[in-house]
Order: sequence, then structure tokens, then C-alpha cells
Amino acid sequence: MYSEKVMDHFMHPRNVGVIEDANGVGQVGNMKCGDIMKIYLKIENDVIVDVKFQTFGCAAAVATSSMATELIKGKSVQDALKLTNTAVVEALDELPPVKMHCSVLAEEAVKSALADYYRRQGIDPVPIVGCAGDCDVCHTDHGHGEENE
Amino acid sequence: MYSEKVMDHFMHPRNVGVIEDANGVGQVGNMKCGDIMKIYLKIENDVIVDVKFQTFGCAAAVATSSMATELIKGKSVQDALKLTNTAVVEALDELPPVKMHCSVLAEEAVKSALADYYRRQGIDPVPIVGCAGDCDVCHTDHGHGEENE
Amino acid sequence: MEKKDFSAYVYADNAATTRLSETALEAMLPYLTTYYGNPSSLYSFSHESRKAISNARADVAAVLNADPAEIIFTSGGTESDNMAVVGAAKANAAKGKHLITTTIEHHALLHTMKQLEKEGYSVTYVPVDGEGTVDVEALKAAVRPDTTLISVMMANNEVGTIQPIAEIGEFARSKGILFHTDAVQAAGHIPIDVKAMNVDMLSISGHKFHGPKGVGVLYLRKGVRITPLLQGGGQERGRRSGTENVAGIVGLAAALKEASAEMEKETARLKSLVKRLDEGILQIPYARKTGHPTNRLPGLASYVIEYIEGESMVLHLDMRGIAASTGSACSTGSLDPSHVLMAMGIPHEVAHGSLRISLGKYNTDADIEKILTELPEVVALLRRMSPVWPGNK
Amino acid sequence: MEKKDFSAYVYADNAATTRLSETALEAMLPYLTTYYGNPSSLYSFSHESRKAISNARADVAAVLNADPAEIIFTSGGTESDNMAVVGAAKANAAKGKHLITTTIEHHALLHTMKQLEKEGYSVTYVPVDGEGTVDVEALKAAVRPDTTLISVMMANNEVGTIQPIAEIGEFARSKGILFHTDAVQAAGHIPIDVKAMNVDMLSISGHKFHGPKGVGVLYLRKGVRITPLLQGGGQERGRRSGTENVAGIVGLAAALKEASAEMEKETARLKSLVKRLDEGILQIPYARKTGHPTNRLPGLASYVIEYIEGESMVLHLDMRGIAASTGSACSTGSLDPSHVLMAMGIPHEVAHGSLRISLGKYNTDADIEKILTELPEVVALLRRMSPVWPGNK
Ligand SMILES: Cc1ncc(COP(=O)(O)O)c(C=O)c1O
Ligand SMILES: Cc1ncc(COP(=O)(O)O)c(C=O)c1O
Repeated sequence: MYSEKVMDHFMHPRNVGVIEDANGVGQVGNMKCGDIMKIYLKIENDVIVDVKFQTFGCAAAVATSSMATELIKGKSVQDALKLTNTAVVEALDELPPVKMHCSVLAEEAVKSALADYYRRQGIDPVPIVGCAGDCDVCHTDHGHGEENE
Repeated sequence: MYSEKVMDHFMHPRNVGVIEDANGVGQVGNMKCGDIMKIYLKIENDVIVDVKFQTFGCAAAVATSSMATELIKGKSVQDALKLTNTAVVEALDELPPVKMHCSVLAEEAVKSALADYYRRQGIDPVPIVGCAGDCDVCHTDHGHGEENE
Repeated sequence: MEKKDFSAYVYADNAATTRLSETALEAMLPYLTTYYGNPSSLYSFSHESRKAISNARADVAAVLNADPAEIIFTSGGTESDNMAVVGAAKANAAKGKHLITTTIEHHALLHTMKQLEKEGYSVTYVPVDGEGTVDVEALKAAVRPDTTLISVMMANNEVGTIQPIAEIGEFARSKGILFHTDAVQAAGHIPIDVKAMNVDMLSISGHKFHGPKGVGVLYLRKGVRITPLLQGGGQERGRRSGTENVAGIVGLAAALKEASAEMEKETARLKSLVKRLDEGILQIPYARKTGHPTNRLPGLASYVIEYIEGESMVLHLDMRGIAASTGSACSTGSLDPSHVLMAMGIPHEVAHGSLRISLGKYNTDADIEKILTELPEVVALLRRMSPVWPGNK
Repeated sequence: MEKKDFSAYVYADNAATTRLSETALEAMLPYLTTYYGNPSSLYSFSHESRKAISNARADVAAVLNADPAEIIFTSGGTESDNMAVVGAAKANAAKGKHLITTTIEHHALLHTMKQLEKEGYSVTYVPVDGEGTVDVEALKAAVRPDTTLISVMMANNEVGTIQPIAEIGEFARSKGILFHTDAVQAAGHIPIDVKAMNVDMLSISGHKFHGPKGVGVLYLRKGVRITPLLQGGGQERGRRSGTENVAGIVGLAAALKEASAEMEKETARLKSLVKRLDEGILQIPYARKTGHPTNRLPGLASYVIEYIEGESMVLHLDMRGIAASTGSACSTGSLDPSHVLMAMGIPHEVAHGSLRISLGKYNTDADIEKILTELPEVVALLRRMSPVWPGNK
């Protein structure tokens, strides 16, 4: 079902944890949906010098969170803003169609943390970051997959 | 499918053949139906001293012919008239439901031969023997059996 | 690609499917090799396969307290369910087009009902209580003059709750309404008596009791007429056409007979394994059992573990050599978690953490110990990385 | 009861069913023993069975020149036929309710059509000529604006005649009408190319080419939507629910792949066996071949032998250690002989004497010699006791 890369990032997630003195924190998803991602950024001179995450969710949620943090670590804020869910999926080789929303959530979690970073600096994030975290992915229809027994 | 007795009478039919000097001969069924039975009787002093048959048809047709001849051999004409298809079936242990018409045909073949015997003696057989051989068994509905492949 | 070695693997998902028993496999092999004749053929070679089916039919009938002529072999539980519901609905369409079922049926039942709704039937879905027991009073109240069928599963596949089938059967019979029960999870695990239970139709699937996959049974009471689902060569007395899966049928019967013979002993053994499991698992904070506390399948243990997402839990257990399952949304590819847990009133966020451990004849004490070693570690690990676990920060 | 010894038996009824090939059995066994996981489950143990199905799907697709996503596994030819016809009829009911088929289809097709007629569809049954070839002009003429489906079998199971499928496929495609072909007797015996033949749906049954019983395939062309016959857990991408018969699916694919690889060699071998058979059998007075003289399945030899009733002939052959079949009325439990022979214009009285000898990969020269020794004796014996054989008196 999952690619080896997904399983690797799920079993050995990179950058798990909390940054106590983060200056950008974002959380998306909710318990009802079954996925919550929280991302902590430590940004210095517009560069992401540290990133951590906490995720409640399925293997794809964990793996996309992990990969998303890897992809933005050490990058400039401008580059991080360009992160797309497709880039996350590609970096993980592939994701089952019914799990694509997890990559969307990961993108949104990063954006939400970046928005928080802007907000803390007194900058309105909306024109820069756009919608982040309120895109209601929980209610998208993901098609009819196969079910157990 | 068939009982051992049916298979025995099919593989080793009793009384197959022709009686050249028969004084009662009856034939029922037709090629279209797939069953034809012909019975030859040699009757002396109202006793069936010899009986032979020829049958074109399935195993049940052969076996019921064979058993019917066994059941009337040496019997009086009066007793032979009492032969029923049920008696033939019982003597063969059992017959598949779709093959019951063969036992009816065997009963009719005997009656047809007996009718011929009466006719040759100038006696109208109908009041004695009843309908024989014209009962149109070919067009009875035998229900829906299992089919091959 | 190298095949993984599963010799030390703890298979604890027997409600999903089971390992074929040696007895069943032995019974099947002659019909996969030597006696391959088509059961419908005339010649003696085919007597062997025909006799095998007829013996299997008698064996299954004996287990259910049915008549051999009432046993129809199908391709599995799904076909049996579809055949019963669609067949009864169609055959009685002139009489009425209202059907009754429950909210916790298997999708083989529910999706079939949904399809019938599209075709002009109306369906009442009777609710269940918090333990998964159907509301019999609501069911009785749902009956209308045009009700032609009631279908209630015998035991639920997710939480193991056993339904009051005999009570519903008696009611349905008294109302002259056909009664079907999906006994796919029940057969081979709890006693079934179609006569005592007043059942008209009953579905079974071979692979749920250590028989083969791809073969099932529909019990159809004498005198009950339904429209066949599969038309053709007239096999199974015209009720289910198609060349018979001889080996599968023989395997199903052998496994069912074996499970029946072992049932009493197995039930006691499984119950004690589950007891030990419960003791261990319920020590995990925010873990609790789902389904009926006592009136349940002996080998099926179902839980919800809060602040845990089921798919992650199952995959971590797998990496540690344990097969279990979850009704989490993520595991099904839909966004809602199990309709069964929802119907029982368990909130979404809790239902995501459902865990089903279902034991069978090949599970041992050691399996339980392994689960009790690994599961708490997996739960702790997942909670440690959770943004919502109250224990963090 | 003692089992009869069939080691010297000549099995010549391969159109009824076939012996499972060693290759297929070998391929199946791991999935009947070690790798029993439910293909839908999450954990790695189930990857083995999931992968097995996916490989089987790819193998079947390759043989048919199809895409793996176009292959749906079913419980056999009957289910595939029912699913195709009912599914297409229902899915297109808004467009029209007229269906076209032929008079010589298998009952899995014909009885399904009859059922649809009861449900308000209208069906045209296109006739065949004396050799069993469908009248393509009549078929074309039968098309109406409300025609939604044409179903014509690829090769007939009683007389072996092969139909002009590519020609009909091209016509159907040009008219925008769905085209289904029952390839149950064809698959594994003659080349099939769903693309070149413009086929939308195609049915296959495992046990007709040395694969297992109780498993089949429906090829469903990409983009064609039909209403599923079995609703439930959503297996086979929602098109055919029910826990997969993993071993059966693997066995079917292995057998089909093997038959494909051996086809060229086997065809030549079977043709020469049939040639020898023809030479011998046609020496029997009043015996002649049925079906198309050349455009026919390589291993299927069909005859009528006048003044002989088929069931008696088949049972006598059986006693002499030979399995063959007949379309005689008596063999089917109905009063009319084979609808196929009737449709070909063969009179009742002649059709009763039909004989089908169908050869497969396990038949040898010695088998043919045995048939040619025994059959004339059986015919003579039966004619000797016949009241109508012209040779008597
Ligand atoms: C309660 C119940 N009904 C029906 C089914 C369907 O059976 P199958 O998948 O064997 O067709 C299952 C399991 O799959 C089940 O658990
Ligand atoms: C032409 C044809 N179609 C369909 C079928 C049905 O296949 P099955 O009996 O495997 O379901 C058969 C044989 O049985 C057949 O010969």
C-alpha cells in the first residue's frame, strides 16, 4: 500500500518534537478528521534553522509531516512558502490516492506556521501565505476505497 | 445419479430381443422424444410365457423396459394388466425425478402389447387396457434439472 | 522480491480471515488433483465430485440443524447476503417493497440495501445501543404492511456483539415476514440452530472459520422462494448456477464440521485468552472495550484507545510482528471511521483509535503475551509524538 | 464406500471441466497454506496475498492484451456472464432496453436474458447457420435505436464453432453499442485480443483451461460502467465485492499463462488428435460431424450418430473407461435436446445421438485409440437392441 519511503518516514520520522523557543507555530486538522499536524519553526534571518513537528494521524500523515519538515529545513522562508503537496508526495515516491489529503495537510501545516511567523512580526500573512489550515480537507470526498472484510 | 439396480438393468438388460411368433406386440414413444420401447409377448392360456423388448433411449428407458419385462414374465395377463409405473420404479429401487416418464413409458409399452394381444383375438382393448401409448409423455414438463457445464 | 518470513508472526485478525485448517486442506486436495470431474456430468468419474458436494451439504446442514436441500453453496458471504436480500426483495415485490435492517450490518448488506433503495424499495435502518445490540422494540415498531424482509446480523464483525436472533426470528415468523441473518462472523464460533431461531435465510462464509476463501453458504428454508442472483446451468437446484467450486465446498464443510466439534473447548480457551488480553490492555490509560461486555463472540476483543489513530497503531504493531485491525477512517480510505462505532454513539475522535484483536484456533498464550508487550509501547510511542496527548508538555 | 480407481480412465470431456495443471496447483498452494492474509488488510502479512492478486491481474491482462485495471476477478463464467449482461442492461436502462444475443449462447447468458425479459427488457435472438455460425447480417439488421448491448459467444461449448467476434466488435463499436463476448470456451484455447476485437466485456472461467473451479474473470474495458452484481466491501475497485479467492485467482492466472505459452504447440497436437478421431468415428454408419468444419476449437470434436440415444452411449463409454458428453435431452433432464443443435437445424431425432469428445493437454494418442476401439462397439451394441435401427430385421 505505502511506498518504502513513506514507511521509512512513518517508522523513523525526522524532526519529531517541540521547539520551546519557536517563532512560528502552526497546527492544522482536527481530532474528528483523524489528522492533526503541528509544526514548530525556528527562523533566523529569514532562514529556517530548526523545524520540529508533532502529528496525530495515519502513516501518511506522519510521513508527509516528516518529509515536509525535511524539505524546508535550512531553507529560506521564501523557498519554504513554495512548498507544495505535490513536492511532498514526489519526495515520498508516491502516496495512495485516498491519502493525498495528508500531503495537502502537510503543506498547510507549514504555511500555517509561516503565517504565524509573519503574524508575530506584525505582518498580515494572508496576502503572502493565503488560506492555511481552514481549507476543510476533512470534508473532501476521497472516493470509494477497498474495505476490510 | 442412477441406483445400482438401474445401472445393472441398463448394462445387462434382461429379455432383449425379438419374439418371431409373438401374439402381442406393442410399441410406444417416438424418435423425436428420444425414447421408443417395443415389447413382444408370447401368451399361452392367458399366461405370458415369453417376453422380449427392444428399446431406443436413455439408461432409464432401457432399465425400465428390462424391469417391466421381468415383472410380467410368467404372469397371467390379468396380473400383467395391473403393472404400474410405480411398481417398476420400486423394483429398480429409485429413478431420478426427471426420468419418471420412462417408467410411465414402460407401463404403456406393456399395455400396448397386451392391447395388441386382445385386438388379435377380436376383443376391443380399450375398455380393458385403457389409453396405451398415446398419452403424449413427450410433452410433459419434467422440471428444471441440472445441466452440464 | 524476497518473501518476508512470517513464521514468528502473531496473526490476531481472525475476523478478517483465517488460516485454512489442516483438516480442511486435506479434505480439499483430492478435489484439486484426482477427482476433478464436473459434478453435473453423467459418467461415474463425476460421481466422486457430486458425492463430495452432497456429503458437504449434509455436513453443513447437520451443523445448522437444517435439511441438506436447504443448503445452497455460493462464492462467499457477500454473494449470500446479496442473493438473500435482492432475491427476497424481488420475489416479493408484488407484496411490498419495504425492508428492515440495522445500522451496523456489514457493507455486503448495507450497500445492497442502498442499491435497492435506488431501485424503488424503502429501507428502515434500526438503531443499536451503546453496546451494539439492536433495538428490538424499534425493529418491531418499524414493521409496515408492505414489509417483506427483516435482515439482522447474528454477530457483528467489528465489536463482536451477538444479536437476539431467536427473538427477532420468532417475531418475524409471527408477522409472516421473511427473516435473513448474516451469520458470517457467527458460524463456527457460536451455536446456530435455524429451526430454533426461526430463520428463513442465513449467510455463511468459509474463510471466517478456518475454511477456504471464495466459498459460502446460503441457508434457504424449504418453501421460501427467492429470485436467483446467478442464472445459468441450473446447479444447486436452479437456485445458484455456475460450475461448483468442489474443493472449496468440501473445504468449507470440513472446516465448519471441525469448528463445530471443537466449539465448546475452543470457546472456553478463547475466552480465557481474551480475559488475559483485556486485563493487560485496559491498563493502558484511556483505553476501553467496545461492544457488549458478555454477549459477544468468544475470540473477538475490540477496544478504543483514545489519542491514538488506528492505522498508525496497526502498522506499528505489524512492524513488531502482530496483525490486528482498526475501524479508523484512514484504514478504509473513507473519511468517516467505522459506521458500526458511529452507530454505537462513539465520537469520531475516539473511534479513530479503535483496535480489533480477533483470535482463532491457532492463537496461543504466547501470542497474547507478545501483544501485551508490544501494544503499550506502540501506544506510548504514538502518544509521545502527538500534538494533542495531554501527557505531552 | 471404496473409491473407484480412475488411473486408466480416458477423460475426454475437457469442455465440461479440466484437470488442474500442476503449475496452477503449485502456484495456489502457498495461498492455501502460508499466505492466507486478507488482501484488503493493512499489515505486511497481507501484502503477500495482495501482491499475488496484482500479479495475477497483470498476467491475465497480458494474455488478453488488456490493462490490469480492466480485469475483474469473479466466481466463474456464470457470474461473469450475469454481471456483464445484467450490469450493462441496468446501467444503460435510461438509454434503451433492447439487447441482442444469439440462439446458441450458454444458459448463463440465455437464462439471464430471459430474466431480463421478465423485467421489461426486450431481447433479439439472432439465428445461426447449419454450422453454428451466427448470421452477422441478421445481427446487424436487429439493431434498434434503443439497443444497448450485443452479446455473442466467442466459441460454442457444444459444437466448437468460433464466431466472427472481431467483425461484430467493429460493428458494435461503430454503432456505439456495448459488446460482450462469452469467451469461457475460447480462453486458453484460441488467441484473444480484446483491443483488436473491439470487445467491451469478456467472460472467462478458470476451470476450462486447467485452472481451478469457482473463479473467473470479467474483462471490463476502461470507461465502460456497469452496475455491480455484488455489493459490499468494495473489492476489485468497487466493481465486485467479496473477500477475494486468492488461491483461485492465482491458479486461474497461472493456468491461463501456461495455456497461452503452450497454445501454438497444443493446437497443432490437438488438431492431429482430432483428425485421427474424425477418421475413425466417421467410419461409423450414419455418423457425422457437427459445427464448423475448420473454424472451430482445436480440441473439441462433436458428432451426431443417428439411431443412438446419447445418454446410453455416454454411460456405456463410461463403463468402458471413457468420459465424454452428449446434448441428448435425457442428459439434461429436459425433454428437448440441446438448444444449440436445434438452433443449427438438426432434427430432434438426430440430435438425441449427439456426442462431444473434447480433448485437453493431458490427452494422448492412446486415448484416441481407446475411444476408437470402444465407441464403435457401443454404437453397435445399442443399435442391436433398438426397435428402429434399419439393420435390425
Ligand atoms: C458480517 C460479515 N458479513 C459479510 C461478510 C462478507 O464475506 P466475504 O468477504 O467472505 O464475501 C463479512 C466479511 O467479509 C462479514 O464480516
Ligand atoms: C460457453 C460457456 N459459458 C459459460 C459457462 C459457465 O461457466 P461456469 O460454469 O464456470 O460458471 C460455460 C461452462 O460452464 C460455458 O461453456
